[in-house]
Amino acid sequence: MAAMISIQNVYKVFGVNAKQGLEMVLQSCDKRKVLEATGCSVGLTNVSLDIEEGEIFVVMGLSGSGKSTLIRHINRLIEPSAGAIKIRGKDVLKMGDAELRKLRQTTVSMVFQSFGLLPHWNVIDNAAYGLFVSGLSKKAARAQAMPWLEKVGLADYANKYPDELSGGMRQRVGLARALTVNAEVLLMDEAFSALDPLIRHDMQDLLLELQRSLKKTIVFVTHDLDEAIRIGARIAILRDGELVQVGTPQDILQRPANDYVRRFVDKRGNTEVSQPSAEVAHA
Amino acid sequence: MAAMISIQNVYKVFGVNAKQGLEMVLQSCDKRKVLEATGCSVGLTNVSLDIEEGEIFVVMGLSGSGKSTLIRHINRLIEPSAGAIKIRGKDVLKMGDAELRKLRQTTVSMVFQSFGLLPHWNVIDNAAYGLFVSGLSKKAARAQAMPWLEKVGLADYANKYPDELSGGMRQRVGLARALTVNAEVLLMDEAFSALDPLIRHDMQDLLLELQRSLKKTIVFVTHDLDEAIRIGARIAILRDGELVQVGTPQDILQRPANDYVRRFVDKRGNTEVSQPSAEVAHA
Amino acid sequence: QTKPAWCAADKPVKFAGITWESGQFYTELARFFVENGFGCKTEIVPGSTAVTETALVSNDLQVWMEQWGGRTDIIRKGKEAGKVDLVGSLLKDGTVEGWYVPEYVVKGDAKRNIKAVAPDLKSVADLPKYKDLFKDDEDPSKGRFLNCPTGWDCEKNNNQKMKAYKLNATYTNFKPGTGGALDATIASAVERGRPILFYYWSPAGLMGKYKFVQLQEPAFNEACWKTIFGSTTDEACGSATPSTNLSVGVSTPFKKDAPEVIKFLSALQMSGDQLNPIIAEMGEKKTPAADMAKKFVANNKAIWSTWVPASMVAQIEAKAK
Amino acid sequence: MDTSVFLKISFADALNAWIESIVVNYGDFLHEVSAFLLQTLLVPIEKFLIAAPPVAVLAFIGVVAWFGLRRVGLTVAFVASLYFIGCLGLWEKTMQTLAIMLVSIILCLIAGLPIGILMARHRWLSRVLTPVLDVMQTFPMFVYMLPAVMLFSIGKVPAVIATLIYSLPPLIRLTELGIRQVDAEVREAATSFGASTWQILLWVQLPLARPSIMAGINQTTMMALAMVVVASMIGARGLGEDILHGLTNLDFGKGAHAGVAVVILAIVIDRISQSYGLTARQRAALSKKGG
Amino acid sequence: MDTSVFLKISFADALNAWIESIVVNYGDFLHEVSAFLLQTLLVPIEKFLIAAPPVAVLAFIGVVAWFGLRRVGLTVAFVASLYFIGCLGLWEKTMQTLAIMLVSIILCLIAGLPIGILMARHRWLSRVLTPVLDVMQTFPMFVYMLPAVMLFSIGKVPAVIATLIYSLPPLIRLTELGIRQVDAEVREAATSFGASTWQILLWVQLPLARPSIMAGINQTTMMALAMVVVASMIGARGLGEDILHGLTNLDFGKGAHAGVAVVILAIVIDRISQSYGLTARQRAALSKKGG
Ligand SMILES: Nc1ncnc2c1ncn2[C@@H]1O[C@H](COP(=O)(O)OP(=O)(O)OP(=O)(O)O)[C@@H](O)[C@H]1O
Ligand SMILES: Nc1ncnc2c1ncn2[C@@H]1O[C@H](COP(=O)(O)OP(=O)(O)OP(=O)(O)O)[C@@H](O)[C@H]1O
Ligand SMILES: [Mg+2]
Ligand SMILES: [Mg+2]
Repeated sequence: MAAMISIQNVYKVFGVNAKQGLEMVLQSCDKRKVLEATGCSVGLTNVSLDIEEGEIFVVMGLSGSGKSTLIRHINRLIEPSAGAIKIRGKDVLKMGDAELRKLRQTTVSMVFQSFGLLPHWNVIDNAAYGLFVSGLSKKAARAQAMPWLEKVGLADYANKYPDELSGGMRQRVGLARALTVNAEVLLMDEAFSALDPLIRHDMQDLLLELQRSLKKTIVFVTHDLDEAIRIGARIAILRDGELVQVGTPQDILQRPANDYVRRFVDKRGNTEVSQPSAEVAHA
Repeated sequence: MAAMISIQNVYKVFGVNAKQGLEMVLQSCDKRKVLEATGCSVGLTNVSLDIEEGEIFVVMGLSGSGKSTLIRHINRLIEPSAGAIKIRGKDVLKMGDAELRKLRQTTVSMVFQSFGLLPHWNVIDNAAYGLFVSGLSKKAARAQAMPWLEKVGLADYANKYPDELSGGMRQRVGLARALTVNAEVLLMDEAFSALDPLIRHDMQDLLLELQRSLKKTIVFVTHDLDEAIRIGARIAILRDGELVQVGTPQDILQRPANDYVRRFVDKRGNTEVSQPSAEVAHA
Repeated sequence: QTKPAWCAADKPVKFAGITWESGQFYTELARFFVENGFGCKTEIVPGSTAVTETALVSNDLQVWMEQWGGRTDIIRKGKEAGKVDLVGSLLKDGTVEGWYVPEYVVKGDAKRNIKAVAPDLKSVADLPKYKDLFKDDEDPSKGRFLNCPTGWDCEKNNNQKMKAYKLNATYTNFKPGTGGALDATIASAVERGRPILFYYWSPAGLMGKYKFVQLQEPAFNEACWKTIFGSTTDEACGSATPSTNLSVGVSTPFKKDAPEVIKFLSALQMSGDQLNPIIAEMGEKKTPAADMAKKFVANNKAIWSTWVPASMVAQIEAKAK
Repeated sequence: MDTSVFLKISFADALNAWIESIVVNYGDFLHEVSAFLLQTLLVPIEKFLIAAPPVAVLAFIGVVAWFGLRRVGLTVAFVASLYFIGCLGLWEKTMQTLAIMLVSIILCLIAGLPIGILMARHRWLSRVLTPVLDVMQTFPMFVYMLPAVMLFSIGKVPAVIATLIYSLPPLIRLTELGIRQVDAEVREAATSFGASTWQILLWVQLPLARPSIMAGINQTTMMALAMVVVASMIGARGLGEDILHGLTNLDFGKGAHAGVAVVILAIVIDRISQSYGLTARQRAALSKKGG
Repeated sequence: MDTSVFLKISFADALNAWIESIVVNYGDFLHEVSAFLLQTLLVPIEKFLIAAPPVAVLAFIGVVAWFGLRRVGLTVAFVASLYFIGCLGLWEKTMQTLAIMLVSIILCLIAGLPIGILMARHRWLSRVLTPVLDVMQTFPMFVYMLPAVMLFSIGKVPAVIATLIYSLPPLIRLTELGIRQVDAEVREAATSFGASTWQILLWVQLPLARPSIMAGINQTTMMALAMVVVASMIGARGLGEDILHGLTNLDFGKGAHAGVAVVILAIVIDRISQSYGLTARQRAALSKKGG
């Protein structure tokens, strides 16, 4: 059986001179050089990945290493500069408009790093948005969204507007919105980053529960190694758009592929002071 | 000597019927009741705090518990419904326009949870914004901002615009902007939430260094208990707008004031599954 | 030849810019003499009729050629207040105003293959019979009479005539708003060979361009005219519009300071036969009015030499070459 | 000034000849179209407004205003101002003007919104149509007014055409602007749930472009009402007649009466249409404030 | 229709008497003011434009356009269109119109931006001025045209006044709209660094309101150019004269020549002014694309 999500040799270069940039990348120039020479940011470099059905797949990496770019490719919010993306063996890039809409409505839903709520809709309507889209009546959609709002602890705020919420509350509205549609694949881009440890823990439980009982496939971007280890079946680590290592938490912790990964996982509970690393200086 | 920042019996109620809401709060109705009865969100309830010069003061609490609201009061981005805020003994609420501007330019600078970058300015100009405001020439300001951009690892992106950056990169621009002005007080609202462990660690070091060498006073909102313990001299814990406990990390860890705090700090490294708590369900 | 006091004070003589052809011609003709004969500086100030008339009353303009005996209230009020005066008589036989239909409506036009649709239409009294011919699109049960532009004296006169000729039951009194709209409607009908009933006047460019037939009205009658002109009575009785004097409007201060020019303007007169070909040429060949005026002066010394002092004739003649 | 550097070009005669040939060849047909529009659309609306008892019209407008505004005070003020127009003796003319304006504004909405939306969606269309809008707004209507009369007969039809040409562009432009300004992140998130183009349009783009679109509707209303006099210049009955009359007879008073009526009409139409553009949230805030 | 429900009210006579008294009492003074403005502002600009050799004017406009647009093709196209106006024999009249339009548009900018900014800042001012703007846009200028001529004498000054009254409102409205739409979070962050009202205005509000303000400038330009004919109706020389002439003599061709000149002028002024409103970023993107 084909993997649920299969990403094959994907490249992404942003910018006006993207073509030129891509050529440099293909000649394996590094991200920084490309930026200097063409003004293009390299998002992804030759990334290939298979994500199986029902697994929670965690993506980690430095800030700016291409995690959001990668996850956005899966539902084709970004067109790759080169490469192919397949969901259940179907090439997402070759889908027509209707097919792509269908995919997004039923198969893949997403939580955005910057929330992406509709500012003119109140919380319950935002949460029900995906159901509205799929053609459910307003009333039915709201009724279906309400339990999820309760799950994320925002039932009392159903009639408030996004600008009346705190950052973490907005994030939870985005979470509820993605969960309501009951899609098979969940793309979660730092979906818990604005949450406190208590709620975060509950949300992690919720995810694990979903994955266990409903066999959801979840692609989860996070910066929190504890979180990654707790929920991730496999963890991928990106660096400057390149995939550095993919493996079980065990693998990653015990057999880091290189120094970069080692330092990444070393930070766990590590509290001694260190000098800014070369990596950081031009991430 | 007076405390650097002194917050005295501050209440904040949001909404059209704020007056009515405040009355209910003063009669010690709880947040949820007020919301149901008046549609007002309670931001803060009778919060009093003293923050000393040169200390890193960490604020924690559930999502929506009033952390951002509290920190925004310090530089009077929000007017309290009741109470007083003093910086070095001076009442911020009684300041005239010019005095308040002076305070914000030189004494207090802030990193926003939602970044608040100027979308039409590039990274270096955003970083230099505070210096522009204080009247420095464009050239001088940019020159002064550049080292800070380097410190946060974005020197290569100086000419990019915010919409060309990843979430964490935007956050670091906000960080650089706040650091460039070299203010005595830094208000940091989940300033590291979008950063990966490596960069985050470096940034924590940077803060500690600043505090040590330049005696900066830092008010730091975070959800990461490790972070709080690592950098905080004292930690305050909020719940539904009320201050539940203030103390050294030691205090908090070993002598939690109540069950809520205990559960908050318990989560540290705790990976067993638990049911969503009552707290969470209507935070 | 001494300059008039007005011009000696170095003030320009400002003429109202008239937009129709005969008016433009008269204006340029007068300017030619005022500049070359009397040595004044002149200017033409454009504007809509109401605006330039208002400016004449307040002496912002000095000369308004081709005034239709005070067609509008502005000049009449100004005259009553002593701020303007009307002098001269530009057209020998005066003006003609009346109700018209295109010639082909009555006689047909063999060349364009148009049959005469109303061979018996002679006078306004025949109109009720032909109401379907002049059908009003907005109210197809009636005919349409195209009145004079809104607000002019002729519009009010025609309102009364509608009553006098008892046409209100069979015709709508359609006000075209502006002269241009009236012209366009007539031109469109004529180009398409359609019947149309309208008010018009002469001298006018359109009169030379197309052939119209004037409908007979009861002969001019002083008593009845009083029920038409300046009246709103319901008991109007019919009367043709009397011929009016085509005069020159001048501001009082100018009149006082340039009597020589006033004398010239009072003498300036042409006959319809002289004027009509000029208008026709302007319309067809789009010759600028100034060129036409110069050409006229060059070729018609006999006519204009009576307008100016003898001492000026040679000088004018020289400038016209 | 020496203008000898310029070549001599003129298309005036060719244009005149061309228009004449159009009049000759298509004039009859267009006159019939025009008569048809008159009979089926413009005249019935006008007749209805004039025939209805003023009290009924006032009451109807009051109800419409109240549903939009939900403020008693404003509604009363609007009805009172319209009553005031009646007191000036201009009721019938106002209804004539109102008929033309309603038709024009509604046609503007029907045409303007979709065009603006399409222009926001397709850059090439925007490139092609922007100069057309420029021409519509600046090519002086006094030039095409008379050809329009020759083609469509004098009266209401060319008046509506001229009003449309002149007052449509601001709505189109501001609709396009509003939609283009919609936050890309919100739009992306909305797309990610598989929304169709229509859903995105109705749920995201139009609501978020609302302030801009409402400004466009406001400008279109204002421009249309500013055309009242021009409409009367080509034979449309209504308030413009009185203004032309006042103009040629130095009777500002009469013109001012009609002018005041136009302004009242403009403000009432604008405020009512704007009120129907309020969001649920704004409406709730309003009804909480004003009792 | 029964209009007996209406009381009889008329302020016409009172108004006429009032205007007359104003003319008698202040007419001379205002005429002098008007003459002063003419002599110091309008006439010199016009004289300069007319006296300058057309080639110099064309070259100057070309340079200005190039600095704004940075596109050779467009610049050439604009200069060529202006040259084309000269070929139509309308150079002098175009310069006369240009003089009035430049003055009007610049005065609009000087007045409109600050008023719009203040209206965005103060709700009460917005409440007070919005109806005034409505009146400015819809009260028919044909009503106040004659009083204006009586007060300020015939010619350029009342023409500029009428143009200002009519074309100022869109700029004010869209400036207000743009500033009100600025994201509250960005504004808050900008404030938090102690920026003064001016700094917020210049660095945050105006740049972020830019698209809306530029649309306002565009509309103001369009409206001003749409007033060319009216300006000539009240005695300003220029392209409007030819249009009026075409109107009374059924000579569309002549009117169309002038109309084309007006459109070209409008587009050139608009595109150049818009190009100076581009951001550094847009400019960079442009110069990368178009060589
Ligand atoms: N502008 C506002 N209007 C109405 N309510 C508000 C507003 N800002 C905050 N609130 C309310 O105040 C309460 C506290 O919000 P605050 O942003 O301070 O939370 P927080 O502790 O920062 O949460 P988070 O960790 O999610 O950022 C919340 O209930 C929120 O709904
Ligand atoms: N729209 C865009 N235009 C230009 N460059 C972009 C764009 N989006 C992303 N990039 C660039 O692509 C690279 C990867 O960005 P991405 O958002 O995927 O990072 P990330 O791993 O999600 O980082 P973070 O943890 O900070 O969110 C960055 O260098 C960024 O500057
Ligand atoms: Mg990201
Ligand atoms: Mg917060």
